[in-house]
Amino acid sequence: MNNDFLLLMPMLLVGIGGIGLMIASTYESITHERMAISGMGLFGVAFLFQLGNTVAHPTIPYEQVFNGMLVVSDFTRASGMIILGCGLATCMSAYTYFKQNPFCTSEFYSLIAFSACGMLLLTMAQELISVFIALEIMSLAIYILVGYNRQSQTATEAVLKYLMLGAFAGAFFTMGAALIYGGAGSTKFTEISASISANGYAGNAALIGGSFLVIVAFLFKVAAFPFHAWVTDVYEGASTPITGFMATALKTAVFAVFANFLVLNNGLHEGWINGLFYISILTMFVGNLVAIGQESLKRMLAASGIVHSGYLLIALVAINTEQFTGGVIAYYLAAYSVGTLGIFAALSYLGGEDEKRMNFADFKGLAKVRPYSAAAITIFLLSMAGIPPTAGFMGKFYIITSAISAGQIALAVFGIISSILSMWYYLRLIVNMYFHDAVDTFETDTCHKMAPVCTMVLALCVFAIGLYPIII
Amino acid sequence: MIHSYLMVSVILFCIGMLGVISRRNVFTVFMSIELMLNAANLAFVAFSRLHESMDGHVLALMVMAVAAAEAALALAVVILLHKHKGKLDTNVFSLLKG
Amino acid sequence: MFEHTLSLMIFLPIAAGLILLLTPAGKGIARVTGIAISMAALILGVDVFTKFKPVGELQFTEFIPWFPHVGINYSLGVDGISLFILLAASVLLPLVFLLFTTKEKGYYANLLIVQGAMAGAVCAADIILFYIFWEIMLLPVFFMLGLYGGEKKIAATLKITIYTIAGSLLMLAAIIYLGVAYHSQFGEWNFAISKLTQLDLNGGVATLAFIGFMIAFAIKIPLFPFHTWLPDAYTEAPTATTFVLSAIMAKIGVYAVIRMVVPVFDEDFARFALLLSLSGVFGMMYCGIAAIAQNDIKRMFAFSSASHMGIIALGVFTCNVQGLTGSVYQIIAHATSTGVLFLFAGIIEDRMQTRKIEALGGIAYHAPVFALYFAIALLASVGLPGTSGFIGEFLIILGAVKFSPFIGILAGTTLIIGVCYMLWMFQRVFFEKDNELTVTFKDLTLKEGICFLPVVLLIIVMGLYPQPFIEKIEPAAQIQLAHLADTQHVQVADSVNAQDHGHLLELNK
Amino acid sequence: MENSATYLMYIPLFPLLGAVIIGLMHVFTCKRPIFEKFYGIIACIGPILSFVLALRVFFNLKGMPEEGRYLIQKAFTWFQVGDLDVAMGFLADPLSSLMLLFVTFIGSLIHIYSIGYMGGEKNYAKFFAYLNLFLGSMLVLVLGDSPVVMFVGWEGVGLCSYLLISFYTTETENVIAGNKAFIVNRIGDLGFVLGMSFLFWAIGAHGFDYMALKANAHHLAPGVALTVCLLLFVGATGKSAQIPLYVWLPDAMAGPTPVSALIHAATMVTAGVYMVARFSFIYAHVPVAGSIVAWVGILTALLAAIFGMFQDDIKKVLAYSTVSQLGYMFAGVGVAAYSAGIFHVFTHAFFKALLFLGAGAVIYAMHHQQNIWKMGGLKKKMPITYYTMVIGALALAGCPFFSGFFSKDEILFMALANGHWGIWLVGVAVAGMTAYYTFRMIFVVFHGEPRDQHAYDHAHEAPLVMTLPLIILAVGALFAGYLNLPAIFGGDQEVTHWLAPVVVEHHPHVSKFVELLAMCASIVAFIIGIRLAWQRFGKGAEEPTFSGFTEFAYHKFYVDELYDSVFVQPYKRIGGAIRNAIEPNVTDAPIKLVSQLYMMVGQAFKVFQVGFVRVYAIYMIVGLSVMSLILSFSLN
Amino acid sequence: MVHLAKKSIKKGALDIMFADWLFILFTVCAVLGAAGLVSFRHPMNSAMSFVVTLISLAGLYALLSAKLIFATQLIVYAGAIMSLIIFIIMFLNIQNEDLPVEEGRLKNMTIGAVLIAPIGLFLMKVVKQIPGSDTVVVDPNFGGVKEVGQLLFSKWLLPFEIVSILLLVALVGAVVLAGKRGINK
Repeated sequence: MNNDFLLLMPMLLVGIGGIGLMIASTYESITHERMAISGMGLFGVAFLFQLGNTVAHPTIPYEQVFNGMLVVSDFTRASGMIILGCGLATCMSAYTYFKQNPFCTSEFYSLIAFSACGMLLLTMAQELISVFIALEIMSLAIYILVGYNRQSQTATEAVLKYLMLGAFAGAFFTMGAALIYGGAGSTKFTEISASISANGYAGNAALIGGSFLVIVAFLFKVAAFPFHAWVTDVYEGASTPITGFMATALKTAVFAVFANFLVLNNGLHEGWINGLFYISILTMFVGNLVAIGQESLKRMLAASGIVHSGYLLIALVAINTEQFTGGVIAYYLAAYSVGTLGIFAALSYLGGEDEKRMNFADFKGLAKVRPYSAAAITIFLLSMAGIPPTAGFMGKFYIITSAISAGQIALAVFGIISSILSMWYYLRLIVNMYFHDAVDTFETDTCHKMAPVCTMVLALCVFAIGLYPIII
Repeated sequence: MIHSYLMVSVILFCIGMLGVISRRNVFTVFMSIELMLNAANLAFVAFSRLHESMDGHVLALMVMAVAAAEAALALAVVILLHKHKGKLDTNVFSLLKG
Repeated sequence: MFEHTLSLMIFLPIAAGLILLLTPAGKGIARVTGIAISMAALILGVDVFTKFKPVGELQFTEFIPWFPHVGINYSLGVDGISLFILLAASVLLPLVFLLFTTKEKGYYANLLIVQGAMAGAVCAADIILFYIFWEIMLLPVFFMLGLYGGEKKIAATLKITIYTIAGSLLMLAAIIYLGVAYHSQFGEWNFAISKLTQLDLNGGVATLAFIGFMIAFAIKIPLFPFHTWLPDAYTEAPTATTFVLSAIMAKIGVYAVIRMVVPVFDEDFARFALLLSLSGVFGMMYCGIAAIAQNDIKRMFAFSSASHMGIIALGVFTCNVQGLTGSVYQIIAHATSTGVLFLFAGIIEDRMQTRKIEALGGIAYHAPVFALYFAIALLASVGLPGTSGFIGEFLIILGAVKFSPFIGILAGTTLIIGVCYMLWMFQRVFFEKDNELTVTFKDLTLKEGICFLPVVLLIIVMGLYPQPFIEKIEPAAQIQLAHLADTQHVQVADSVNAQDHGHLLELNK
Repeated sequence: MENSATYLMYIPLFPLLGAVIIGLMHVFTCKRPIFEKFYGIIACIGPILSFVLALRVFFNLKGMPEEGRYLIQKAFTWFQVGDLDVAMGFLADPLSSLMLLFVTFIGSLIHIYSIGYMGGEKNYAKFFAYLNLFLGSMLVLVLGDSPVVMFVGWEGVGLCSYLLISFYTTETENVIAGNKAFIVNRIGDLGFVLGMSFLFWAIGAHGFDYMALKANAHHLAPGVALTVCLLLFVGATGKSAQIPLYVWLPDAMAGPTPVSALIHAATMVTAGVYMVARFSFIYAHVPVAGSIVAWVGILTALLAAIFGMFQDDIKKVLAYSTVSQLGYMFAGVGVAAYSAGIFHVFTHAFFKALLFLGAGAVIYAMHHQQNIWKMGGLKKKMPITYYTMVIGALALAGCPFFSGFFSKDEILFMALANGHWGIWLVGVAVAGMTAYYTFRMIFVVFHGEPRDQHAYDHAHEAPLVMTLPLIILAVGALFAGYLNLPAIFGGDQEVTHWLAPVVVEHHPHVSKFVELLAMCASIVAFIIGIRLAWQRFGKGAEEPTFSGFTEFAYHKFYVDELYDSVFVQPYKRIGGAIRNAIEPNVTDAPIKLVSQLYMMVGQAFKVFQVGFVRVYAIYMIVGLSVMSLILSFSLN
Repeated sequence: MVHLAKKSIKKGALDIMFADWLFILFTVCAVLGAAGLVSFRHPMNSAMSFVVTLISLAGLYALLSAKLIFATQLIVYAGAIMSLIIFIIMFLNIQNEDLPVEEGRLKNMTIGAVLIAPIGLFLMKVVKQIPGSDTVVVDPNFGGVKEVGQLLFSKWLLPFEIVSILLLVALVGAVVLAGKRGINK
């Protein structure tokens, strides 16, 4: 049991830390700067703990805790590290962001901690209702964070849309869980798997229907087609650090649980290969189509997030349920997260007061005024576009390798075509930043270097991950 | 006989969906979602009866808790919306689009 | 000189470029750094050249495991084919630093990075490593074109970038397919080019992969229907970028075909060789004819360059050692002739502020040295015997005639087409009456004259005494073709039998 | 290695070095000319040294046994790829040594002449650099031991021809004439290169020099041999201005007159004949090819003679006569009378150079007036020029016992002897026409009354440096024919015997009667021609007007215009079409279309992001419905 | 339903027949309540209608021997949550003009029904294919507070624990979003 708790320590740390922060926030005297620092410390410690765990117990594939409701594997640990890293970076960007957009209250950081706690649970959860609750912890915290700026109509609208559709999707999840419970007699992954092995999957209508609804809920959370429409609006309405957080950490957590769910039985995975095949293709293409016409960076990034979900779905189609390590998915998520978070961190401080700079046109000539920021953004964009030697390239490389290894040549080709389609809107920002003359002076609150530092560190991470990918 | 309970559950679930997609009133929409959760709960309990295991009951309890939390949050959002626009129409909120 | 000469040649410029970009260095420092680093690379290149033994295998190899679990390694090496592209880059780039004194820091830094990346691409012995450098190569071009280009630079930048990235992504898919195929055939992951040549590829997917590769390279070279990015990019780009693009980067496309496509996809290559060579030869004719109608001197050279690339590519597609050797030789010759012509066009643009051919005239009377240099480069470019251009062109035509007499005859028209537009341009720019604009034309300064002298001499030396170069190229060319040897015979016989000259080959047995 | 001769390479090297030295000196001093006077002298050194070496070669060869009469120098391996092994090698055998001799001899003379002719010209040095470069290239062409090395010289002389034709670069027409020459030559070169390629793949694997090729020539299949012969002949028509590629030569007269004499009369244009003779070992295999060559040659001779009769420009008259004479030479080599052809090359070099230099002297005297209808009566003013030119004209017209008579007659006789009586007939007619137009020119220029009094008053005899070469050449034009005196006149055909080891020909035995008859026919034609010319122009005549056929001929059958509208204009128009229509609308169109479509679809897709949350829910439901439908079907 | 009822009659057990009648009653109430929920214009009416559904559902839980759930449904759902909702509706003092004008409500619902039909049919099909068991009698303790409680605190400890975090988040959320620091900051 000792060992188990050690493995869960990061999650517990974040959960308890979140409660602590919440309590601390009741004191008026504690400013949000201190809260931000504490949040960073919390995530930092948890991250290091997770890292230590990974290094110290590298070979334990499955460690069951809490009656088999939670499982720790290399994959969950890697996802956990990504989530904790995202939390850390978000705290750092938020620190600077709230200097220019003063609507922060101290609860902000506790909510981030709670949502991270939910995400960590989600990665490890091996039981549908635990998944549901973890999903809701995460989602509720994110809903609140999205609508945090109460004065802003757009933020309110975003939270309305997100909450309404999220709850709608949650309802599908519960119905799906119910049907799976009906079909398999249990909601625990191991028992579902055993039931499928014993009775088969194809003939079990309740399992098919149940897994359908559960997967729909997951697809909603990762904004796959046709459940993608909310994502641009919500990303645009949310404040920038939060957008970054939900674009990365949330996606990581959901993909982790999605993968865990799909690999629980070969029959289940096989049954969904065809469906996911089409969904991933449609997701990539629809994401690109949405992204092309966007003028706002956040919306473009939201749409590109849809495309990246499509790539990850390729990986899900291509996973081998027998020898699943999740390395490909975790790596891609890490690469994607670093890139996306980096841009959002940069936007957090470049956006200025009331996020006045959010459109492509607003960033004309950035390179002439702030060359380092422009360079960092360029690196992130190149990583997202998959240009070597960035992390995004290796991510794409692994995805396509896994697709071709699994015999999904068509999927690989569609993935490539989709990246060609996506090139324009990534390059467009680079072109705007570099090849136009500056009209804006890009003055920002320069005393608080936290977000710039975060941006630079992430830019380095892009190369670090790209050149030395630690595949678990 | 469990089938009939399940069918009731499905019917309620569908009515809930219908409420979500056909109504613009925020309250109605949220209550429709609650209805869907209840439908799921009914399914849990029915299956629990089918399998003669009480796990379903526990699951239903959990769902209720989640529903409660969600409802609390939803109501908070409704209040926020009302403060902004004084309306409960979801269509009023379409600043973000394109 | 050092144990890791090649690595040094790759990473010294890249590191210097990055450092320049990251530090607030002035343009003076940037230029001096550029000169120093490119000179260092030149010295290293000469060192490699002198120590290079005329055998076909890779030399100066370096090997460091990188991602062993997927078989990607940091592995370098040069053979006779890559050696000369490497050398062309090292010899020609110092020129750029020496000649263009007023550019910004980023310009020099990007040039350094592109130099390193190009060296990397030609030295890479691992296909993924190659791909990485291949893509890195594009980025400095993107920035140089977009930042320092002409009026329509952004459109041209986007066009070239998206075009080439689209191609290379298809290549990436094909590369991965190769890796996966190797894994399934030999049970281990490996992306070393030499290993991939052992693959037994057949079936539709292999053909698709072949097409993926070929599209990427066809765009880079560019082969006929994929050339449309070239005139815009070459015209809008600043001189040095055009120079780099035409003199070296386009050649890496051909190099890649020789290095990867020919030995790996032997069957598909032999199958498509006829089509590809038609594309090469047609592109040569098409671009050559298009060149004559251009008003803009740079755009004319752009089409001329595309035309030459068609013939260079054709040399590869002829599947015989003469064609292939000629192709590699022509690569160097073209780098020294057309590449230098682009620099000259840049000089004209700098001094006259125009590139319109009509606006010029009579430059020869005011700048005899310049005219002499220009004429030598021009004659090499039209393949006059005694200059470097002839050897390559002759070998290619020779190879093409063996491959298919029909294509050989079409290829021969390059002798006529090239000379038409070049002479007409020369007439209108250097001869005829001078005007108010061109009377002010200053001849090359002493420094410029000395800078260009080695290249101009090289053109002549390579025309008169090519054997030291060819003896290094030929063994490597033989090795690249070794895989093709069996399939090639059948294919060529097929293609020739339709002609009247089928017995030519029988005689040759 | 008894046949190796390490000095061969110096023969072309001397003029080439001269070219480099003069060229560099010129480039660096052209702004402030300081060595102007010396350039001419420096330039003459190279050719004279080469001539001396050529003599040495000749005597070396002469001292060798007839079968082994060749000298070889392989300077270095030029390039070697696979089976292709090309050395930078030089070969001196009777054929090339003969060429060497007169090329260097006439070359030297013309260099000397040029010192006078070009005196005071701008770019004096450049001229000599080009001239030296030309001579060097020509010597490479002659000495090259393999087709590839020959091709180096071949293209080199083409380049120099271009440079010298467009020597007065400020005049657009001259440059265009130069371009025309280069491009038309290039068309021929295409044939040469392809011919070489075919030849290599057929028999070149065991050595690609002439010795090896000759040794392996019997392996050639007839079809291949024919192809190779015809392709090589295409090369020859380009360089030697035969139908259909003769059009550049008359325009080439835009260059300075010494150039016309040296390049476009005496040496370069005969390279094609030399090449056919060089490849006689292949042509001998395929008589069909020879016939084609001969017919093309004789038709060219006819056509050019027709054109020559109506020209106004003194140099154009000579140019067409050159084309015509070249036609004879091809007729000669075509009917396998290689030695006769080469012999005509040899004699032609003397008298045509003489005529050109004479014409140059006239032009020089008339201050660059070239229209013969502006001259007249110059006999009194320029006696030396007049008499030397008359000698040249007689030689050209085939007056008995002048050099041209022997060589031309030999060709015609061989044609007849080998059964090509059609060629003979045309040849005789052309001989008459030659006499007509040559003397038309002489009479109009030198006889009668001056037509332009002002110019006439200022006319004067050329300086010694120009007249001396005229006199030397006149001597040559008189007596060169006796080197190959046919047996019928008691000679023993020295040249034919000299060339016998190299060229593959056979001498049919024909009766003396036929030979005499043929000779008589030529003489009759000559007399008719010269008499007609005297009747019309002997007493001075006004510029004629043309109508009907004569006008057609005056305009050279509109061949230039035809070529322009069939080849040049369409070429430019296609280029323009590519630039204006195809590039933007066809090749670039798909790209533009794709990018526009891309943007359009992107914009259109924004419609779906309506911003109403209910609509988003409907999307979800629609998606779910579709998936449910699919799943329903899969659930039995 | 009738078919089911007949089947029960055949079994001959009176209470079972009675249970069937109850089932029908609750079902009808639940469905009617749900229909009211989605069709009433004023949210107050919808809410009241929803309460009917919730109570009927409680009845159905009872019929399924889920005693604890029956109680919780009444107390938590019908009691607490619905009170909250109604309270908020009243608190916002919604006037008629605040409500969205939904003139094409019927049309919308028809179209919606058509869209939903495939999902509903699919779920029906799924439900039909579930292997039914006709076990009528269960352990009397089934669904009792103690039994469920034991399960909750042993096997289902983790979800139970994390629900607390969920509620905490909801709490914080309500404070943040609708707390007194409000919009006028």
